[in-house]
Parts: sequence; structure tokens; C-alpha cells
Amino acid sequence: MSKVMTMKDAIARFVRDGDLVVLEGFTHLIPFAAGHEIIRQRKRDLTIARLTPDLVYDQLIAAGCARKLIFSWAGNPGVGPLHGFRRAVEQGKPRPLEIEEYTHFGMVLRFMAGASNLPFLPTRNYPGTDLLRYNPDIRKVKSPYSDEELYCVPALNPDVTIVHAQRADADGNTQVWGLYGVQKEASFASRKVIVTVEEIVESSVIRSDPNRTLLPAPVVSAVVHAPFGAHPSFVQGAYDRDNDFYVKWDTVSRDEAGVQAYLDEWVHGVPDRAAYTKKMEARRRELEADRQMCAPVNYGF
Amino acid sequence: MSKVMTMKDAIARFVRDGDLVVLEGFTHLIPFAAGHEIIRQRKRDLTIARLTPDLVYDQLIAAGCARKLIFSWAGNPGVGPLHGFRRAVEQGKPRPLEIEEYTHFGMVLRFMAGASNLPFLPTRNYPGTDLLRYNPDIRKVKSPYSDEELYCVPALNPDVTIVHAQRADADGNTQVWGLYGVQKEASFASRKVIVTVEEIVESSVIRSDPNRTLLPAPVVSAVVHAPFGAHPSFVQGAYDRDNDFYVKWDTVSRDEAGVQAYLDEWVHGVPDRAAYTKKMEARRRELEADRQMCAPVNYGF
Amino acid sequence: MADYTTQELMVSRAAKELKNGDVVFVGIGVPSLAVNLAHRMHAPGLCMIYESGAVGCVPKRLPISIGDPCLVTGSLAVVPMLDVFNLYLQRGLIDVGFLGGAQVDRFGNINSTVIGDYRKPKVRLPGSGGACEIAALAKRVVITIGNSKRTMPERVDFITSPGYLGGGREREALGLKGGPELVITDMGVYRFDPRTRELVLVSIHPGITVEKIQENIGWKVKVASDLTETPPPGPEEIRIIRQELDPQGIFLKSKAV
Amino acid sequence: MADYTTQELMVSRAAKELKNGDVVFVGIGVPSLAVNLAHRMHAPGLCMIYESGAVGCVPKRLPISIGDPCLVTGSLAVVPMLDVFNLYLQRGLIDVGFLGGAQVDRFGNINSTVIGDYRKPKVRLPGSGGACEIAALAKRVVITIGNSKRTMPERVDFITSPGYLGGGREREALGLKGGPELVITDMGVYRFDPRTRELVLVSIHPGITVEKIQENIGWKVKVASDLTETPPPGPEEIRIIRQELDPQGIFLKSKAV
Repeated sequence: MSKVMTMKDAIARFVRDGDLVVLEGFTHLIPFAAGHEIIRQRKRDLTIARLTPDLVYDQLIAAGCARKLIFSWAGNPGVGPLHGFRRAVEQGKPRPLEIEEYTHFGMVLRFMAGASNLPFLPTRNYPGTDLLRYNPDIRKVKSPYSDEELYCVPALNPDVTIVHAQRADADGNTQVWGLYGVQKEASFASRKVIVTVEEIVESSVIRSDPNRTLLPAPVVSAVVHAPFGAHPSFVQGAYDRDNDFYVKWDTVSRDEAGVQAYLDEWVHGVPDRAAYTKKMEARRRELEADRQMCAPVNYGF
Repeated sequence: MSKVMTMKDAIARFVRDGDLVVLEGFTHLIPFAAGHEIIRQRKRDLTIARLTPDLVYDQLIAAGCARKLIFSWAGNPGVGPLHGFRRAVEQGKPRPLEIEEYTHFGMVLRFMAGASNLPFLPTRNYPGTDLLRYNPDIRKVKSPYSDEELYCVPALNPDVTIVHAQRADADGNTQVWGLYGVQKEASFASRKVIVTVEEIVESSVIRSDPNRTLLPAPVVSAVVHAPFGAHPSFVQGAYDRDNDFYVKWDTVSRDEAGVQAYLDEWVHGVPDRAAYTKKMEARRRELEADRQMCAPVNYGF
Repeated sequence: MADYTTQELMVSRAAKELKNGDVVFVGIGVPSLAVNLAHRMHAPGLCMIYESGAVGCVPKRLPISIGDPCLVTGSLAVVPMLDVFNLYLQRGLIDVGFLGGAQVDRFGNINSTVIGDYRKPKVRLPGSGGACEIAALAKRVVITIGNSKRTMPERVDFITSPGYLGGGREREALGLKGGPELVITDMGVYRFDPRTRELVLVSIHPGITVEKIQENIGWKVKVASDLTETPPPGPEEIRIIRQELDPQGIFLKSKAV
Repeated sequence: MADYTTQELMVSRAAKELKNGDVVFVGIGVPSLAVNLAHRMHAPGLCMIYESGAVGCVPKRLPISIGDPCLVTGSLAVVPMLDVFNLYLQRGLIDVGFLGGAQVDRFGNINSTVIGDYRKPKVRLPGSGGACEIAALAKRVVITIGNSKRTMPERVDFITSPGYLGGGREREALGLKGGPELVITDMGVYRFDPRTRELVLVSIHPGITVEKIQENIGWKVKVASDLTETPPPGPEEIRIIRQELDPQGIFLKSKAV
């Protein structure tokens, strides 16, 4: 059964004010187009979780969509701080932002526990860090096989997780290559999953290489066709990371006016990602990926 | 650094009497060639662990190599019982076999715990099964986040794990497609890993599709070139499962004499897998896989 | 006499239990045939998952084992077994699991481990495999087994896969959801009493009597007030089973009842 | 005056700390340059792993972020982050981890979380990312940081990544293995006293004095009896850094000391 719908409909239907929302993708495949639609629809009081808030959450925070952030590294990768995040945490602008902080390993385990329908997962991490003094949810569990005590983290089960991928079929069978991040764990942990893709393909394409499937149809609620939907992040085999934009954001986001101007032009000023892409067609061409095809393999018997 | 060596050398060097040995592969990629070399070298007192002992362990048990079996399903898939296994358990022939029994889920979690250097992993499985009465190592752990108690299983860390794969480079970077089973978890859990492959390829082949890599060089101790090394099990894209052999084994293995005759001809009677393959060249041709290539993907940027 | 075998009847009855869109954990033999029949008849949106990690399979031949290569070629996904159990089964994505065994008892508990004492077995059976976790974690379980005093004792020698244990609320008390909903034998079909959780005979196959069933079960069997006759497979179902699913009659040998 | 920058000196010194065959957890900037330099100089068998999941990378350009697409193309493996942390780091496969931060203290503890109070931060920093687990689970840790009273206080405001905590056996007492083995700054190189676990200055960069270092550190610094001068980068190292690794001088801006 086809789950294809527009970004507008998918966000309107599956993201409600107050939800726990996850937009995942570790530097790769960050669903910016979905983030912009959330801002455009002026969703409010969201709890947003992500290992690296990155620019996509810096924008959500600066736009006033979020009341709480669950994260493990809040910076502009390779550039510097996230000014929107810092303004919210240090000055409460545009609104105070509650934070719940883990480490990358902790966040990955929280998603995996949620995806496995377990209350927690253990780790050998955490002895000695001051994070323990400020996060009471990193607790101890005793091994039933020795006197060992380990730390553990609680499951995280989002209301909705949004991921971007190279391709999916209309039913939602989704394939990804290049960096995997934690999209599989976050999606299985989630009550609803929106997949935005560069390309909607026939199921026969998916079936030609089943080992590449990251998400099966049963966990996917909506499939959105959103080419260039990860810009300014990247899509392996489609377009490069727009490092200049990440550098530019450091200036743009230094004050609220700068962010507002950006949102007015690139989010509220365009109806959707197609218009956004048209508006930067020249840049899009510059970022187009070279071809470096993999050696095909045989699935016959 | 090349880790390529002969099967004879790999087994002689990395498998010692008394070791905890794992030959994994769930119906797919079962390392029969390695199992036969273990029998040929008359290794003794091994503890052998595997989800499905399958014919490869039925042969190891009947050959007297094993003192203990850790498993979750001991049958001849699609055919019937494993007679070698049953003789050992029911009559202690050729020697008594100690058994330690889990379920598939439990075995998978034991390998994953071992691979993660954790003492245990929790599961919602096991309430109500009588297995709890006979396996004291399936224990309870209390969640630090509620009053919930879950069952858990202890880590399993083999001395050596042996897996068969479609291809690897000389350093041991190993790629698999088709059914994955638990080879990744069992290998990372193991102190030493022997990889036997259909084909040793240039690293450039591996590097053309890095998402297909199941095992990285740092965990691999030896790489053995063993074409047809999984027969009578199968290799996706190379050769089909020899279902006739699985059916024939039901007759062959009904008494010790039958097994001995088989081992004399097909294990002790041949120096290595190359000779074994030559001896059944006609059958090998019948089992050769058809070509059904995947759609290649672009790794460029 | 109708031209269908008892196994074909069991396959067709099991197929009717599957809804379109169900995610089904498939085993080999009758379950595999039933799921493939349902997929071709009324449930094109059904998703087949094998514990070997193949998802959305479209086998071009009858799979001989749950790890047959024909399950992989053209499937929608192939995943590690860790994901099969953690992310699919334990997460609650599996709607229906099929189970069989050497014994099924009055409360739907299944034994596939041992006949006699575990430490001194009369017959050592294969063991759980994935059966225990399917019985514990799938939303619904359908059981197929032969109807005889040996295969359906009042109490199984060993509970490999938990049904309703001692009956009543014992299963729920241990925190287990789901549970068996249907038992299909070569003589009839049973459901479970919602309160006592005991097997209740709800339909008998054509030519079978309640007396015959009572002679072939290990306790005084409960019979539904609205006992019916199991509907025989239609011609299209028989055609699909014989011509498409098992043309060599590998699982469904005899063509005569 | 020698034609190399302080950063080039730091990169070359860090590279010397890597053995052939080491599995190295790489970060961006100086660590990335150091690992790539070692790979081209004396450690061709070195294996680079980025927390983004790229293993055995051969970047065709200088990666700007740890998730740069150039780390994926032509790499030996790309794995989920769950595997990076469970199967590589926690399993004990990582020989060396590189870490930096806003503050490093007398016992090698690192702060990359906050300046001032956690709840009312003067400056809110990015946080741990993967740093805490690298500090806890890698076999050896190499730290790079600027030498100043601000960046090297006696005690960090917040321990993001554990070094030797309060010194002595405190780290071992918590069950942590490994620990920092080297701190490389813009003025000198420090190791850790095997007993007290306190930083000990073991070499100073050309043109730097012990007095200068004492003026730029938050406590009375210990100096090794066999204090040496940090060896400057050789011409081949400088050539590789400038022509192959960072031709546009993205990380190593100024070419004059």
C-alpha cells in the first residue's frame, strides 16, 4: 500500500505540538527539508532529540519550535558553536530551552533500547564523568553473573522519527548507503516514521539488493519525495556537503535578526523544498556528486 | 599485512584441543571445509557452540572431536533429527556429550554481549519456559527504571570463530551478502577469527562497496582461500544448497559405521577441500548459481 | 469423496487465519504453504519474515529450509538475526507466528525439546530454535500438530514454548502478552476459552466425529456449543497449492485422503 | 628561524606517537592531520576509524567534518554507530584515541562541556559527543590543547572525559583501563607520572622556556629530569602536510611561527 504523500501533508499529519520528535542522520542525510516544513507549520513545544543538533536543530530552536533538547554534541561541525542553541541555553532566547544531555554512545544505546522494546541497555562507559552529577537517568545495574556494576541508559521512544535516504519504494522499504548513523535504531524505536528520499523507486530496485534495506515497510508511516532534501548536509552518491553554508551559518546565526532574515527568505519565503532548490540551482549543480559506482554482486542461486 | 594461509596451517595454528570453537553461518555460508580439517587433524575435547549444530557439528560430534555442545536447535533442517547428536546425547557414543541449551534469541544475545565486552544482555523472552529449570545461566536482572525484572543471558567469548564468506582481501576485510546470521557478532566476540572465502580479492574491490564489509581486518587472524568451502550448505551468488546431501545424511548417519565410512571417504580420504571438490565436480556444476546481479550504487561525492 | 488431502485442508484453514497486511513469522512446511497461499489469495499485502533474516520473500521455488537461498533472491530486505529478534519480534512488529512441535497440551504449551526426562531423554528433539521467543513475543500464534494421545497429552513433558501455562491468567501474570489463538490438527480446529484458556474444539474436518477426536486427545476435550465443520479448500486453493506452491509434492505427499 | 609553524610541530609530534598497525580513533583538525601524516610516513598499516562509522579511510581531500563524504568513498568499511561504540571501542579494538577540549587539568581530565556552572553556564560548549567513551575505553589517549592558564587550570570546571581524575589510582579504582598517555600543547609535551598520574613536562618546543610554560599553566608544573627539546618536523613531513594534507591551509593557517 502506497504511503507516498507531500512533505506538507506528512508533517501536518504526523508531527503534533508537544511531540518528542527525532530528525536523525549523522552529518550524512540530515532531513533539512522536513525541519524547514516543521518551522513553516510553526509547530510548538517540541522535545527534539538528536546526537548532534547540527544546523537543523539550531534553526528549529531559533524558530521557537522546541521546549527541550536531548543531545550529545551541540556544535557546528568543523566550524564552531551553535549560536541559536547557545542563545537559548545561556539567555533563554527566543524561549528557555530545557536540556537533557548524554554522550554519543549513550544516545545510540537509548535508541537501540527503544528499538528493542527494552527498558534499558548497559555500557562500560561513564565512570568518572561529571555528566553523572547532572543526569540522574544514567544509572547503575548489577550484573547477575559477578559483583560487577555497570552504568546503563534508559530507552528513548520518539513519537515520530524523520530520516532522509537515497531511495525507497512507495510502501516505505528504504535503502541507504554511506554513513548509517543511528537512523535504523531511531526509526525502530519510534511510534511513527517519516522517510524523505532523493528518489522513489520501483520495488524491483529494492529487491535487486535486499541487503541494502535499512528500514522495512512495516515501520514506515509516510514516504516523501524530497530531492536535495538533505542540503546543506550531503547524500552519498548524490550531492556533497555544503561546507560553505556551514561556515556562513556561523555569521548568519550570531544574532536573532540574522536567523529571522534567513528563515524569512529560505523557509517562510518558499512553499517547499522544490522552490528552495530552484532558488539555489547554481549551487546545487556545484555540489552534484561524481560517479563512483560499486562493483555489483550476484544474488542468484 | 597479508594473513593468507592454507586451511591446514590456519586450523593447526589457531584451533587447540580443549578450545571453545564456533563455526557460524545460519544455513548460509556454513564453513564445512574448516570443520572437515578440524576432524582431519583429530582435534579433541572441543566445546563447540552454534545456533544450529547442523551437519557440520553432527560430523564433529560423530568424529569424537567434541566434549560439549552449546546450541539452540539441533536438527537436520527440512529433513529430521541429527543422528550423531542424538547418539551422543542418548547413548554417549562415541563419547558422552555435555549440552548447554539456549534459544536462537538467547544465543544471538550471548554473542552480541561477548562482542560488546559486556557481561550480559537483557531480553523480554523466557517467562514460562522449562528451559529455565535446566539452564541456571539464564538469570534475572532488575531494571533500574521501574520494578520490572527481565531475564538475561551471559556473554559468550569463543577462543576461535570460523566463518565462510563470498570474498575478503588478504588483510582480512571480509564481505558477505545474502543471509547474515550471527557471523559478525560471533567474530567480534572471539579472541581469534579464521575467515574462509570463495574468493580472495584486491582491496580495491572491498573499497568499491564499503557498506558490504561484515568484518574489518583488525578482528581477523587468518584468511583461507576455500572455494566450494561451504558445501553442502550454500553461498548466495555462488552455489545452491545441496538439499539431496542433507537428505542423504539422514541415512548415512543412522549408525556409527555409516558416518565412519563417510568420514573415511570424504574427510580423511582427501587432503583438502580442493580434492573434495574435484571428487564431486559434476555435482558442483549442478549447484552453480544463476546470475542475478544487484543494481550498482554510486559512492561518489 | 472430495479431492483434497487433510494437509491441504490444514493449509487452507491456516491461510484463512491471516489478514491482509499481517507481518508473519514463517516456518517450513504447512506454515510456509499456508502463508504463501494466503498471499496469493486474499492477503497480497502480507509480509513474510523468516527467522533467518529474509523479509518480504517471494520464493521462486518451495523453500526446503528457513534459510533457503530462494528466500533471499528478490526479497525486500535481509537483516542480521540480532535485528530479527530485537527489532522485529521483541519490538512487537510480528502479528502472527506459526508453531508446531512434538506435543501440544491442554493450555497450548508446546514441547519441541525432549520426550521423557530432560537429563535422561527417551527421545531428544531439536529444541526451541526461535520457537520460545515467537511464543512469548508474537502478537498471535497459530499451532499446527497431529491429533493423537501421544502428540496432545494433558501436560507436555517439557514446555519449550509457553502457551497459557497452567491456564487462567498464569501467562499474563508473568508479563507475557499475546498467546496461541488457534490449533489446527489433522482432525479439527481448536480455539482457547477466554477465561480458562483451555483448548475448545470449534470445528471438525469433514468425515471426522467428536468421538474420534476424543479417542485421539489426552484429556476430556471441551467442545464448542456452535461446533461447525471445517470448510474444505476450494478448487482455486487446491490449484495454487498443487501447481504453484508444492508441484513436486515435497511436503504434501499423498493426493488422496 | 626554521620554516615550520607550531601547529606543524604539534602534528609531527603527534604522528610520532602512532605505531604501524595501530587502530586509531580520529578526530578533525590536528589529530586528522597527524594520523594521515603517520600513515604516509612510518605507519602504512595504521587503520583510521571515525566515530561516524568510516573505517580504513583514504580521504582524497582534507575532511572538514568527521562525517565528510570523502571518508566513505574508497574506505574499507562503513558501519552503524552502534557498532563503532559497542564492537570497536567498548570491545577494546581501539589502540589510540585523540582528544582535545576547552580545558585539560593536572591529571589529564578534559572539559568540553561548560565554562562556569553547568546549570548557569558562562560559556556552553558542545559537550562530550564521543569523547567521554573514547577517554574511558580506548587503550591510549593523546590530548592536544593550547598552553595557557585558561585552558590548563589545576582542576577543570567539568569532567567531560575522565583522565586520572584526582590522580593516583582513582581511575583504576573505578574499573577504567587505559588513560591519557601524552599531552601535546603549542609550547611543550607532557607525560603522566606513573605513580601520582600528574602531568610532567618532558619536552619543550624550540624557542620556549620552562618559565614561559610555568606562566601559562594553572599549577606548579612538574618538569622531567631528562627534559628535552621537541624534535622539529623534517622537510618531508612539512612537504606532506603542506602539499598533500592541507594544501589550502584550512587547519594550519599561518606559515610563520
